[in-house]
Amino acid sequence: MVDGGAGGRFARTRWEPVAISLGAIGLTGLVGAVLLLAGGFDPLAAAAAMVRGSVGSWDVFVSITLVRSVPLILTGLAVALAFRAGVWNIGAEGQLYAGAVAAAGVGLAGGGLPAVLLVPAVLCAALAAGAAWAVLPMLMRVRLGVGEVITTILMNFVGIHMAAYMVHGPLQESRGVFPQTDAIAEAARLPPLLPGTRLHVGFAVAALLALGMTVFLHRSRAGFRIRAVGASPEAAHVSGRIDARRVLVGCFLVSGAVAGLAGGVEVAGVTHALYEDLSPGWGYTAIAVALLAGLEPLGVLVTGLLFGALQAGAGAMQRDAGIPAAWVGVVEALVILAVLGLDRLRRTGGRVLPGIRIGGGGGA
Amino acid sequence: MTRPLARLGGIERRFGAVLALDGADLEIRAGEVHGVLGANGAGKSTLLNVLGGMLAPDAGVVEIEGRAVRLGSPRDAWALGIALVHQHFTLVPRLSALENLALGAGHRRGLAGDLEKLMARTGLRVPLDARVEQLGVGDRQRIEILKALLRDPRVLVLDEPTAVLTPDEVDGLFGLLKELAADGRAVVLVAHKLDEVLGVADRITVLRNGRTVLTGPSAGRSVPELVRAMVGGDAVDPIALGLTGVDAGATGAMSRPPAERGETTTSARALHAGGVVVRLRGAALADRSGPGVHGVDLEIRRGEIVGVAGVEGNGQRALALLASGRAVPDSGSAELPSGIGFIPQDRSTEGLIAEFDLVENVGLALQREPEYVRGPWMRWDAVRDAAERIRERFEVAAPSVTTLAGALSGGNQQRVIVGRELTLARDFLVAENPTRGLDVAAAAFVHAELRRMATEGVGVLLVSTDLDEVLGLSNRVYAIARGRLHDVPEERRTREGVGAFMLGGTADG
Amino acid sequence: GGGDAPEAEPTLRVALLTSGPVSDAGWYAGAYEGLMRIEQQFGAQVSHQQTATPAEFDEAFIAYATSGYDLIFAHGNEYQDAAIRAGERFPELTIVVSGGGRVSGNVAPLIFRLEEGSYLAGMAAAAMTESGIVGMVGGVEIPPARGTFVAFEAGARSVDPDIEVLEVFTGDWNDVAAAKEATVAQLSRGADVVIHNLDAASFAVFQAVREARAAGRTTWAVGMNSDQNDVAPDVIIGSAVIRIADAFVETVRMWQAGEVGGAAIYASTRQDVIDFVFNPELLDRVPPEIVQRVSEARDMIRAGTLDVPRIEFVEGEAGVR
Amino acid sequence: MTEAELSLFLEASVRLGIPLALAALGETISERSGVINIGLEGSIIAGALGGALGALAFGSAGLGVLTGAAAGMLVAAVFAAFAVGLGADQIITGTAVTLGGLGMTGAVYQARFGATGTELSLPTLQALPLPFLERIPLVGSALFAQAPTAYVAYVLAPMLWYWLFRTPAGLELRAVGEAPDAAKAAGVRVRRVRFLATLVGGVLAGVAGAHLALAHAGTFAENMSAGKGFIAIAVVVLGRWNPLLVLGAALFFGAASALQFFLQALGFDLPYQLFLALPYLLTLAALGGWVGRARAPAALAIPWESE
Ligand SMILES: Nc1ncnc2c1ncn2[C@@H]1O[C@H](COP(=O)(O)OP(=O)(O)OP(=O)(O)O)[C@@H](O)[C@H]1O
Ligand SMILES: Nc1ncnc2c1ncn2[C@@H]1O[C@H](COP(=O)(O)OP(=O)(O)OP(=O)(O)O)[C@@H](O)[C@H]1O
Ligand SMILES: [Mg+2]
Ligand SMILES: [Mg+2]
Repeated sequence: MVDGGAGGRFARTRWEPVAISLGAIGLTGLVGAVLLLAGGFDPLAAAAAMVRGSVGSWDVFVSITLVRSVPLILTGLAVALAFRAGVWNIGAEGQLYAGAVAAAGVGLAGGGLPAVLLVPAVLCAALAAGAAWAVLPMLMRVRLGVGEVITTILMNFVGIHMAAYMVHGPLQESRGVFPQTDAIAEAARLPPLLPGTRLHVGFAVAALLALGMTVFLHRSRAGFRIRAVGASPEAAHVSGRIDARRVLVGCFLVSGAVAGLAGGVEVAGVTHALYEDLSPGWGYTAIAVALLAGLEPLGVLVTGLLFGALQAGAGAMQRDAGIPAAWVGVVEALVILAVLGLDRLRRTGGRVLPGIRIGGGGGA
Repeated sequence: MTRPLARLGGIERRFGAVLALDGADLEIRAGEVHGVLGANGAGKSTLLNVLGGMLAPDAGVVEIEGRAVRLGSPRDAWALGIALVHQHFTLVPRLSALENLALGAGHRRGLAGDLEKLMARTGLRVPLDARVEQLGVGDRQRIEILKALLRDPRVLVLDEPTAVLTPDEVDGLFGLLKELAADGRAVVLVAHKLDEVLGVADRITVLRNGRTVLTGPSAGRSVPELVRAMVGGDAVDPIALGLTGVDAGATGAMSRPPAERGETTTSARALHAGGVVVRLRGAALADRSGPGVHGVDLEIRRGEIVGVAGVEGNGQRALALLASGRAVPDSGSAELPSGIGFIPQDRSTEGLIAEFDLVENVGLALQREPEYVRGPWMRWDAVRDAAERIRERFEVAAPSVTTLAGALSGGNQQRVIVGRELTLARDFLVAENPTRGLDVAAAAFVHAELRRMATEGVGVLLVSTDLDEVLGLSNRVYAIARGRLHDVPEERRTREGVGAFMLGGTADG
Repeated sequence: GGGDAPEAEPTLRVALLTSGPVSDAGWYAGAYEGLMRIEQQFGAQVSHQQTATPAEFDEAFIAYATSGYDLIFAHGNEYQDAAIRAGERFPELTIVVSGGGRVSGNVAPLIFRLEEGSYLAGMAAAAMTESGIVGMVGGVEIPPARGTFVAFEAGARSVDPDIEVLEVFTGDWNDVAAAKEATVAQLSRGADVVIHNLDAASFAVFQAVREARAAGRTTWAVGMNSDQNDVAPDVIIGSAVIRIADAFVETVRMWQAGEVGGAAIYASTRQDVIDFVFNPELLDRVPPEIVQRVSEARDMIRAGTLDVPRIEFVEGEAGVR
Repeated sequence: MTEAELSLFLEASVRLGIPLALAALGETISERSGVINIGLEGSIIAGALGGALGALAFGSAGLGVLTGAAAGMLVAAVFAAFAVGLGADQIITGTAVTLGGLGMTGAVYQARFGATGTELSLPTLQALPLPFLERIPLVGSALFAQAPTAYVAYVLAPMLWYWLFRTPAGLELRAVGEAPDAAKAAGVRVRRVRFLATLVGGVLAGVAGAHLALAHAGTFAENMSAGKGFIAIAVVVLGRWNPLLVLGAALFFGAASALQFFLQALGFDLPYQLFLALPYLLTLAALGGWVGRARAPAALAIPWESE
């Protein structure tokens, strides 16, 4: 057992998420097969395509699955950190868009700069923008006691429309024709992690962040205080003399920043320009990613990869097995439900998945 | 009465690793008050929860009037005339007292009317329209009891109902229980104050480690005998037993000499020379739930135990928060030392984090101590050692230090907190109802520890609703009423005397 | 799925990318029909993927290219950048980007001159309006959509120079509630003929017009993208149609003749890909001379003697003419 | 705006508010029992498709609403089986159910009408003006010349309010949402209550979806629910978990949404994306302004296990 206090409500070995995920895939296979047959599709072909398209070859795994998992891992980490502190930040989606807009802005403006300066600048801009997008809900929580679940959801919609406005207005491509920005400067783009693949250093950033966050949460005093406040603000204050409000504010902003980073990394690492509909709802999927990982950062790395593989395989299901996109949503849902089901059945006493505590509402 | 009204036989119940009940028996006859005794964690609540339909036993039989029954839910129990008053409150904080009483009472006309009658008859009065979250523990306990009585039960089961009631209320309640028994019902009562139990119970049952070790008439039984049955050893702490009028210093052979330092019987008075360690001047603090405190002038010297007696909800909370440095005074000043320990009254929500293990719960307080951190990092190894020490010295009944705090019985939870806070209390210790819900041995142990701290020159502020505790331990005594402290002069330090001071200022019962 | 045709000569492999469901009975559905026709007529092996995000664009191109597809229809301007990237990486591959704006050796925009259809629609609308106000409800404001509205306006003015034209964008091709309210708002501003440039949400436009009709007003709608005349035969006077499937089939022919790449492909009334078709059930309500003028105008456009205003957005071509 | 325009604006507000109101009223019930159903979106889209198919099959929009309600309930039952029955995390379950709901409806729609869909035109719910009431100046036509489903919402709000706050059953439901263990100790069947409350939420979400398809659009389109499930959840908070206020909040949000189209139609030349963000900004303002410390049910979203 690495860390003395790692136990508590989230005590679980690092590999449990993997085990659960594997079992879940099997279970999903069954239900999914039945449904697909009913829909008149060939489950075996679908499964084969799924595997081929996610882990079929080293190149596919690296260039598609890993690339897909980056925003999921980053937003998942953002959500995990917030939830650990009892901050129910459902706003990763909006914060992601804010980060993407900022990254695109800096990436376009900073044309002259060398990569060593511009890349960090782009990522910092994304972090700052993500945090900024969390400020309003944070203030409403600590000053007015308005629960952040709803305010962050609302900020998501605002963020999406804000990004849309940007690509139609201030940041629109120089020809002023299409709803997108110009390509950001070469020097602003994330270098490839493995040359010859699409995998960019953003993945390394995400992995290191997950590692660092695990150590931080379980080994550092600040991390322990965060967990304490998340588990019981009263006890944290009375027995730990911890200033719950400071922890809450800090985690809210950092969570927003990390979600913003996800957007920045996506723009600087993959799309190299800002478009409408940049995210298919990563910010929401992230909640499932984080909770399935038991809010353990390293677990998020695993579940993020699982979802990345899932989505990569989904694309292949359409291309190679002719399964319509609608069905893909069904399959993804099945996987999540199967993971949940297994998790509950495997569990003997003591929740493994923490219940997100919206109850009690605002009062910081 | 030959045939028992209710009988539980060979009940077993396991919680994960813990075997809470290991073939316990309980036999309840009509017309009796039946006392159930046992150390913390003995299985009393578990057994009564089985009788109340809250818990399904893993094995064993439940018979009502000789008929084997299955109690799948509280509803089943009520149907058979069994009503349970839980040890831990089972009220909905944001609903009014009336709504809580109506809950589960089903469609019922004139509920308020019935309640008025009931309150009049039993003398248990509660403000029906107040939201429960705004009420003190006393009121909450009364609501719980009324809730049970509303069902007009044949078997009334009360799990530690007296802990938070004033002496008068306790007497009132016991009178009521006797009446109920008198008209052919049965009452099952759990309490840790053996003299209380012996006073009211016709028969008793003693549990130890989930087994019934003694059962029979209470007549002619002595406290030490019961203690021996409960804990095996013979811990006799007059204060904890509620034998009144004891002198703090002299008596009180402790359950066990504190580990490292040898036996110490030095009276705390010896150290009166000690310098002032805490100074509150005109301190005031508002408090949402309760009157708060105002104009508090209080000096505590090293080596003395200052007791504050009072009826629940007269500002004890605010006083404790001020003195422990958890809150800064709205007005006035508070000079506090650095090494403060605080034993809060609400162990489950304020003292411990249920889903953290013991190591983490110890770390919760120690993380402010330099020796348990290195730079930004926690020294978990050191914390773990501290937790181990506490577990051994304070005899916490937990499989290991990685047990979740939530899985401990109330008594054992309290031991963890006391152990933890004593290590912090280098200069000053605030103890808020430190023995509430503790069994005799545990209470005796806590009292001994408080005394030891004093003798080592630590100033102690003991805030308690337990008069015997305050009188028995304190060098100086205050009564708190409506948020004001009243110094109780030497000659008035008796149950009656202090009681007068307490009630003198109090508004609510 | 891709049914393998007998391996006489290497089978043609064609893929389609859409960023919306092909079940919209409109813009995307037309493309999917095209793909199916290609499968039948050329015995091609075909495949379709609905992409959700820009991140998937590159993925899809790479996946199709590496599994040996020859021709990819990317049905929307949003694909253009990824198409150029893929085109550079896979020289063998040919990509046709519907409504795209960027050209390279093996990437060609497929531009539908829907303006020509909506110009004719504008003429019809001007003839039908009594209030002298016509409305336009759009989804996302992109050049092709703006273009159709510009042309619609011009067509209307060619009949009634001082006609008033209202314009609203809902920001979503498929949000029926938004489309409905936008239409109601315009009807309430006095518009009595409404044209749309929407996807599935277009049904809500017709619904709103129907309800206004039920409330006693004489109101009309104009179909767009596909022949929607029988969706609401009671209110749609006609539809400006794109025969996407025809255009795709024609494009494959051009590709086989090695004529695709390096320049934009224009599909217009000339190839009959674009047209305006009156709703036969309401033909009697339309002034005959307008039917006449519309068909004359169509011929002039075909002949190139009538110049329909449009928004150019392909690289190298000037802005609005 | 002229008075005519104002009343038209009010009509639009109500039209846009009604589906939200229906879904939010249902969600109010399930949240009061401690269950937050993020899967609401799935129930709404299922209700839309169910409504469309039913209306086609029976040739009656009225019956369509019933089938829509059934479809919404079906989706909610899946959610409840996991979130209530298995005690799985409600947020994850909801996410999955939304994904699955959107996917399954698309799949069924394509299976029924072919891959490229079809130009459905359905029997629609005609507006049903109420005599006299409709003539009330300004608000009359806005409130009382609506589709029948609107009146369902009007009637339901006060009924649910009374049921929640004035009946023993309502008391039990609130107790379950505040303190399930206490409720159980008081003999309330916690799981059953939560299960049924969730189903009720699904039924109303289904009706909301049917309203979208049959009263609003007169057709079905994939993803036509367009995020209304999330907005409905926000509306519940804005309405402080009180059915009457929730109805008001839904209409408020409807007005905020209607505003954008009128400002556009009135020719205000702001980028429309800003108009689109308007409702959410106004809601944020409202939350900050008056909702203040409205507290969610204490046990909201916390899985509950007996013993
Ligand atoms: N929900 C639970 N989960 C795990 N262990 C439990 C639970 N409830 C009780 N236990 C364990 O069962 C044993 C008996 O607990 P119980 O509460 O019945 O003791 P008790 O006699 O009531 O103690 P006390 O006098 O402190 O109330 C204890 O060891 C306790 O740790
Ligand atoms: N896994 C499940 N799947 C579907 N429905 C369920 C499931 N579990 C419970 N239910 C529904 O909830 C109702 C009550 O379930 P159950 O009796 O287990 O809990 P409860 O009695 O309400 O709570 P308690 O056990 O605390 O009294 C069942 O009758 C059933 O309708
Ligand atoms: Mg007990
Ligand atoms: Mg049950």
